[in-house]
Amino acid sequence: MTIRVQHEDFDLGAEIAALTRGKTGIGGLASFVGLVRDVAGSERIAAMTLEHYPGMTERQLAEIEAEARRRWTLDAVLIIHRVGRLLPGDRIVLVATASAHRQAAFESCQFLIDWLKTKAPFWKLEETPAGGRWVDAQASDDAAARRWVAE
Amino acid sequence: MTIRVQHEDFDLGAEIAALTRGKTGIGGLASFVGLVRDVAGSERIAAMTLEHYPGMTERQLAEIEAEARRRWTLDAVLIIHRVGRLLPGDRIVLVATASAHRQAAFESCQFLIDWLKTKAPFWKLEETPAGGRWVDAQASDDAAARRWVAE
Amino acid sequence: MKILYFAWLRAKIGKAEEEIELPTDVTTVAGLLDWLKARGPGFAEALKDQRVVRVAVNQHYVGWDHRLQSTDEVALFPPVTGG
Amino acid sequence: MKILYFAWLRAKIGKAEEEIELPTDVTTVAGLLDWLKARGPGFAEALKDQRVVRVAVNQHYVGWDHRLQSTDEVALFPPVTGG
Repeated sequence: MTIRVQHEDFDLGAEIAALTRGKTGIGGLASFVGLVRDVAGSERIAAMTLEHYPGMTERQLAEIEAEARRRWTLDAVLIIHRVGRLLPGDRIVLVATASAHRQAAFESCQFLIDWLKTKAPFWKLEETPAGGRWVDAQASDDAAARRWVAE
Repeated sequence: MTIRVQHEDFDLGAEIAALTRGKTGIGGLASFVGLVRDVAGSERIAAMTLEHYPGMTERQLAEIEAEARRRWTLDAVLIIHRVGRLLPGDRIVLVATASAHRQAAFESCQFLIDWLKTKAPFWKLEETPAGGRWVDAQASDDAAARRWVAE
Repeated sequence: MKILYFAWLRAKIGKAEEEIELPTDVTTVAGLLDWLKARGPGFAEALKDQRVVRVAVNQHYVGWDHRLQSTDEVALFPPVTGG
Repeated sequence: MKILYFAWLRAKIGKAEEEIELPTDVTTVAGLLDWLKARGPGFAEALKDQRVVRVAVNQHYVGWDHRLQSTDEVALFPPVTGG
């Protein structure tokens, strides 16, 4: 399965090894892991809860993957996104892409995480000393996603 | 150790876990793994031998890492490059960077592999059906490295 | 029609989902939001700034003009913040 | 002076390293390469196109004008192809 939404953590090494096994045409594999930070702005974050829209989330991720495969020649794509309550340092998301050439791997990996951040229905609730706070969407994420439209 | 030149394979998951452990300010980790492909142009590659210049290679990698840390705010950097005889599908190189923000992680990771490919003294000898063949430097790698100079 | 609410929209409205009988004069997403806003202070508060409300019908993003069917699954949620 | 050869330069020259006594009139990298080329057909073949010869002195890249010392470690190699 190239797209998974799960509570459990993932083993980066095992996932990447499974993804590339037997595919000897791969020259480069780019991956991105997003982690829970212990600060947001000036506030300490004790934990973060990730909510999603079961069904639509997987569907959106599949569409984003399909779009990446239209734009680049890819040998493998993997998207894992965790949901539930996570602590600082915990892994949230893994995006990995493999291609014959490194530029395609890097670009498609960035594309996937940029679009995931603005299109896939996930929401973050941070636990701060002042209580729970829903994370606001970031203008910088919108800008990062838009550069893939202009091209 | 953030820079290693070694014969042995590496465990991506264990390396990345060790790199980020306890650093809860990290928001994103970008990594790149280069693998031995089974074809080069139209020829089949049975194996590839990587040669290096002990001493200078490590020194160059350290300079490249230092340059990345001057350009981006990074929480962690890891470069592992293998030498010796490798088979198609084998891992050659790992570059990983961690930062509070994903853009810095992605950019610095690409910078490291681009500069490594044009500055670090490694050479590849491919085993083809016609015999051993030293890999030529690629104009596309020079171009990829140059974009970090123009900025 | 099934309606789902997520994140702070769910928190403000006080429920994650409900089944509603769509009035016959409500035919679009915009009409649905206007009708929902009149159902109580939690709805009014949650939906007062439509720039931060995203709508999906049958798990696809749609615009305010999208025409609704009584069998649709409609979801209302804030801009996404995953990754 | 210690000289190291790598990759196809090593293969064409037929050795990985050697100790040489630098002639007193050889003072730069360019002068060293000219002197080496005259030492035999392997050297001439390996060094005939200097656009594909890189030079490091004491493990740092240098240009053709770089001035040499008798205690230097000089390395000659093709453009790198790692990664």
